[in-house]
Amino acid sequence: MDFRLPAENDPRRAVVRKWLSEHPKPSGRQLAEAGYTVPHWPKPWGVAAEPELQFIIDEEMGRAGVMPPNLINPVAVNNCAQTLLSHGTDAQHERFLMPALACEEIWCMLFSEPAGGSDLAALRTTARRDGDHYVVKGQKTWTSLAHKAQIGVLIARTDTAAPKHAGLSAFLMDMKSPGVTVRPIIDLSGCKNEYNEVFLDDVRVPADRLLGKEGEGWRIATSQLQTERVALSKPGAIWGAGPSARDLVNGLAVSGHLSDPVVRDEAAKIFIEGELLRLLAYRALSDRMNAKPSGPEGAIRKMLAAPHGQHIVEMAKKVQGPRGMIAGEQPFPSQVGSGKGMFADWDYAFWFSPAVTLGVGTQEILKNIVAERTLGLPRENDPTAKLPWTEINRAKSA
Amino acid sequence: MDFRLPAENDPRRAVVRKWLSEHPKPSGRQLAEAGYTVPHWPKPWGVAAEPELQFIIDEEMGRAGVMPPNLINPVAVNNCAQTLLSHGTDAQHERFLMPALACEEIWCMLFSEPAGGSDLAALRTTARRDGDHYVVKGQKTWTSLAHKAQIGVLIARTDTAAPKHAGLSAFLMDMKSPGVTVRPIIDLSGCKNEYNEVFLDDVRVPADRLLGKEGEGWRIATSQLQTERVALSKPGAIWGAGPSARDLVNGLAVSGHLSDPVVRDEAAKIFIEGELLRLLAYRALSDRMNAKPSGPEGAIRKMLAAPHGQHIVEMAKKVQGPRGMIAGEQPFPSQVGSGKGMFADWDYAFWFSPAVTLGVGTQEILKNIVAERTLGLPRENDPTAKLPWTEINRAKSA
Amino acid sequence: MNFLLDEDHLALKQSAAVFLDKEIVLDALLKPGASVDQANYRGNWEKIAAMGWTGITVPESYGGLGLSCVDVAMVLGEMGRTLAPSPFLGNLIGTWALLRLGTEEQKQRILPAVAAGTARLALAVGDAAGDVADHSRELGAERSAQGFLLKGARAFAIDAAGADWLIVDAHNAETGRRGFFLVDTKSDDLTVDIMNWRDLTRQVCDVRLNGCVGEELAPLTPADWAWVRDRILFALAAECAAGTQQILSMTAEYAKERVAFGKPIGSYQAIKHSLADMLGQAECANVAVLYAAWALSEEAPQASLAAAMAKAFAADAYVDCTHRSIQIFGAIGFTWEMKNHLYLKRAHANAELFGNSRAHRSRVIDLAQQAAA
Amino acid sequence: MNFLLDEDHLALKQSAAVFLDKEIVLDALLKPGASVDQANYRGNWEKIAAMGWTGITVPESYGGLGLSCVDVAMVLGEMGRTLAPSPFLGNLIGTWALLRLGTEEQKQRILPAVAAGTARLALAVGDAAGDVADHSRELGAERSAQGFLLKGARAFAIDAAGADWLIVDAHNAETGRRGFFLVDTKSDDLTVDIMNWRDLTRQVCDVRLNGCVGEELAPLTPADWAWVRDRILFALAAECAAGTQQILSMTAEYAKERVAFGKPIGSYQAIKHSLADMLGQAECANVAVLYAAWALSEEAPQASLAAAMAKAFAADAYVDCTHRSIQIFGAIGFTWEMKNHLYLKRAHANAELFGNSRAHRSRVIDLAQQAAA
Repeated sequence: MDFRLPAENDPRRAVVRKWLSEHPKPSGRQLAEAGYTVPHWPKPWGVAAEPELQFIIDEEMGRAGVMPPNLINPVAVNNCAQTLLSHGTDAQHERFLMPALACEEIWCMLFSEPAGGSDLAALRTTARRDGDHYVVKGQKTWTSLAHKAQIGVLIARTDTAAPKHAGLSAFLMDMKSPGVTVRPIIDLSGCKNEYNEVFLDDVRVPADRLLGKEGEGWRIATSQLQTERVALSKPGAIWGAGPSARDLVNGLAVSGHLSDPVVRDEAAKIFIEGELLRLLAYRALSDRMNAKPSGPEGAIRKMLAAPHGQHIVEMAKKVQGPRGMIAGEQPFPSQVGSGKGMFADWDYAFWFSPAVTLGVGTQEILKNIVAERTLGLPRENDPTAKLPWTEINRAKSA
Repeated sequence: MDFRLPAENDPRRAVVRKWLSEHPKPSGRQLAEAGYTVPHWPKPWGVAAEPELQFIIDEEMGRAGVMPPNLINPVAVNNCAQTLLSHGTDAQHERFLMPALACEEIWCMLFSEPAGGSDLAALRTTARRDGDHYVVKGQKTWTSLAHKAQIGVLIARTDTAAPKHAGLSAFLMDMKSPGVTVRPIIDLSGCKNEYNEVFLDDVRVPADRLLGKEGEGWRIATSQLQTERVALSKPGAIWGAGPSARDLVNGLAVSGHLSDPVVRDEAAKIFIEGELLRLLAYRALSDRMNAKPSGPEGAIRKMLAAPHGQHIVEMAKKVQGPRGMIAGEQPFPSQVGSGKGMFADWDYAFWFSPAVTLGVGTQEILKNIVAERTLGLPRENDPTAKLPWTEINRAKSA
Repeated sequence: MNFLLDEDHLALKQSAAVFLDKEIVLDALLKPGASVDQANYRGNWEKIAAMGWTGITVPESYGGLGLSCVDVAMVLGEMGRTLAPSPFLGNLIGTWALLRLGTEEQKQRILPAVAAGTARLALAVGDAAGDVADHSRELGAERSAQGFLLKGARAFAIDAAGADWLIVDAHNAETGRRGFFLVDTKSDDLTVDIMNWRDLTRQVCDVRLNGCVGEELAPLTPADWAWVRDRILFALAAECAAGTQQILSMTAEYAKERVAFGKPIGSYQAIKHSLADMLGQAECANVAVLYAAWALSEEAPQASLAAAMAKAFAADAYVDCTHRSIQIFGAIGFTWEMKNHLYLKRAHANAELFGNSRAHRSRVIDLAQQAAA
Repeated sequence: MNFLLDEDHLALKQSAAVFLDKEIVLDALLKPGASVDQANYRGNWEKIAAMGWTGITVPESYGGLGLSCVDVAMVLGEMGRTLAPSPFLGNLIGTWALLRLGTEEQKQRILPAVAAGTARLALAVGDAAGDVADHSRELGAERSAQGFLLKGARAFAIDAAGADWLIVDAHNAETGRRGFFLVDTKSDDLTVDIMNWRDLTRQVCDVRLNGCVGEELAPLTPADWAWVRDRILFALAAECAAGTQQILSMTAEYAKERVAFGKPIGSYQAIKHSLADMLGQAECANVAVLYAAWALSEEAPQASLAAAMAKAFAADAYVDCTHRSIQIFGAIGFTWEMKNHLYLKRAHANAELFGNSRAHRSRVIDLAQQAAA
């Protein structure tokens, strides 16, 4: 057992640094072609990097100021490219993979629907075969990056007579197709973040855009969500991004609040949680290094990380007093770091934070998953799981 | 609206004081005959007291140092006597009522069973008709006062083919009958409190001891439990008895802990909760005065009072530091009052406190009741509710 | 002893409910990009004035309704329930301040106009950090020929924009102590800006005084300020308790309708128990506010304690329940187009105004100890 | 970077588990009226000594196993899981103290006997309030012809009864500072009483010294005491983390078997979610302990921080999870005859020994700030 992270003089760093010095502002395609976009993939796509090398690549890219491709095109790089590789045809690989990894085509995931909520498989968007096309009708919501995306991974119902999980299929849909309308969702902070509603009015999707087989949609979608859960559990308050517990403690120290015993004790609890979450994240990396199956561990970390993140930003907001209710007002002097991106704004991160226990599985669903998969508790009964989908709908409207 | 409690010079006090001065150490029978045991009952049993007069009687008895009958014989006075009055025969009234109210016969309630838990109606004790007797076989647990009781209100299954709620009947069982064995339950503090296991081996109960009709057992039992819930929600930490939040604050003040800001803030939260629970209890009394139906309000107060009580004793234990782990060690100087009875011992109250969210309906069941009855949320589905009882058992053992 | 509301109170509450349900429409605030400008502050205020509530606490001798704090709780509760955007609260606070701190002449001059709805009062006592204790010297008063000249600033002044008279506290250079002053907002040496406040249903303002003239109020004792402060705390608590009850009702209704996995989400224990917890908080907040209302109406010895308890408890309950509400609504509850966030922001804002819950809890301990002694 | 345990560690853990599952029987403690006398302290200790664990941290040069804190975590974890009543912890703590604070001569004299299981050590540093900071003067040391004479008391000394040597801290009248002393328990001027401790699986003792002779240990620096203290905190945390995992497993199994309303109670969300929360705590406690074990083994700069975090987190987790366990078991879990209360009491006791979680959290803030600076 060894908790040390790869050292500064680790010889593996030299290779990465050399490449980055030769490519000071690498394009997405350069990164993808060098294998640094999905380093853990086998060649030619990646460099077959073991987790420590991945960690080194991430760190070195960060130092060189290179925006990581998995932040530019997260749905493609983190979630969907692997699925495309596993389930796609050769022609689909040829057409989609490199533009996705090179961040030349942004992807989005068309899964959640307004009526669905936690019951994702109950989705109502249909894809009806019509000659060599499918005709898609329905509405998606909470679609990250739909406003920037060229490609949408669509989950739609191709068989309405089958049980809800069985009737779904996945498609690689062109987001510029006629009939696709994207509307930003304004969250409670008043910001247009990256979420959208997507309206699908008789969108024609060529049949060769079917990903995998008809009926495999649920399996494809959920394997992607599981990847996402792991990716989302870093120590930053908002799904791994934004201020961390360390930032909070630094901020409270600089602003003089740590001398208040109540604040101090609360802050220490949050700091310890943050450190332990960091260790759990490293342990997950370590498990991958040791080729241990990952299991429901990502769900455990997200279950812990989401309220932890809320505590971080709530505590920062609380010490602001009434000034914290002024839009845009920050709790700490600007020298206190809080990462990059839109969640680096403490005030925005606070108002956004109710979402972290909602997005990508509510806290309730996560706790079910954790208890059922890790502890073997009985699964929540879903009386609609085996009904033909059409009958579920009839029961609801009755 | 008027939050004043009956004043010191309230004319109604004079009558009570006079009687108490004439009966300085009243026997149970004297209290019962004066109507002070169940003052809210009509004459001849009570004095038809409205709630304010009840409050006055309670206060004056407390001042005169008279142990209230509802603490001496709580099951009879608080829960069962009313049921006996409603459901009993004239002969049963004649035989049982006065000895119960006079505390000459202590009562207990034989309801909970080891295998039952929250699913009270699934109880397995059977009462088989045999001539002019019933023959009772089974085991009860958590029976308060069984070791002192002459009379046990037994809920047993007289019809095993009926659904679980429908097959139950209530009996007034003589606890001295052959076949009744009482064994104290030792709780985690190591104390014999007032709880017992009761083993019933072919106990013969005369048929004229049936209370109400066969099959009315569930209704009789649950109406008693509802009374109990109201009675249990006073501001003392342990089901209304023992130290209150005010005692806690006094203790923390005397012991110098209130100058610690963390303790101070926690203590203030608990103090406020305690005051609001006190107000809610008075409101319930006020509702009774105004003849408003009481509804699920008692369940709300118990839901709030149980964790409140745990917080009181946990906080006292916490400020003791490691000395609190020495058996019998008290947190505060002895001048800090904490009521009377066994729960006045802070240390014992702490170790007993896990039970307050378990007894008389677990916290989970109470929250279901509150949400379902007050907010109208859908009731928890019980798939065994309509099955014949014999089939439930078969399903379980399969 | 009678914890039930009298018929009069229930009738007042009922008429307020009917009026506000009809008049208060928040739709404009639920459009993206909306600000407090869309809240129809002025329109609502005119209708409220027509109800006669501008002088709700103004004694009848000055032309007002002369109602008690229990009555105020009825009206304010309904305003809190509907988030009614209007300067009702600011005017009410200003009225309490003038009633307790003004001279008889000042009251006779101003209160009849307030009661008639032709003049509006507001109180401005917060420093830049929102502190309302009496040691803030961010505003100073110096005696001059024209009266006291006020220089400095006050912040977090509820409904100061559009008020005709402001009551401010200032460090009186002459006495070295806190003094209260009446300022005519027509003065050129005064600017009032509406803050960029998260609670869009309320105007909270920055006030700058650049040497404008202030009229001294009556001499101040600590009990005078406590009298005003307790009423402000009660008023904020009354909004919180009613808002908590409202968000509970909205959320329970949603939980009955919204279906997941073939069942209403309200049948899942996680949701059900969270709603039960919310109900417990709502009940406690409600009784805390009524107790404070009664104690203030009666000028009972426990009035300060009751007001501090009510503000601390009800504000925390409101924050917690509005957060839970969004969790139970799920992602839709997190969008601008739903009302949930308006309640969430009101909850957070009320919790921070005039001292946070921890500060009041600390006072509760002191007050409880005094009462016990 | 490798967070997995090595084969050696896993093998040690496995052998400890097999041994303890076989040897530790708590049934006698579950009979009404049982006290720590029924815990089979002596019998268990003899078997543990036969395993060679008496000298687990004694360096090989003194005849011990010379194992690291990671190894200790394996053994202590299994002891914590099974609540194994024995003086293993007290002896381990005493050994650490002598290793760091003793002179070379003292170590050579005593440690081989400890390793061989023929002598036992214990540490006694708590004052009457359980404080282990260095300002307690309840025990004084004065130089005399025979050595230092120790007068006063120490409390909360783990496994002091039956130890052959005690290490105590005392106020050294000569230097005016804290000193550590070695005391032979055969002295007539020493009494050790087992306290009426709620945790029946452990002997925690009062020590009275009525002028008995103490042998001075090596001169002390603050870092020396910190070294010992950090290991004690880690050891208590290791018991807590393993106990948390064990109570989680017991409770999850019960929730699968116990049926209410026709379903296992583990299928109800309230129970299921509580178990998920327990699992999250168990995972965090476990990683906290392993991190502290590694940092202490490596004498890494973050060792004090890691030990403080582990004690604070794991103790709180243990208290919370043992309480939840009783709630999930229901009334039966509240009885003396079930094991739940033994875990509950161990949890509370460990949380209070050697500083409570809040005290360690306060240190965490300081240590984190120092690390960042």
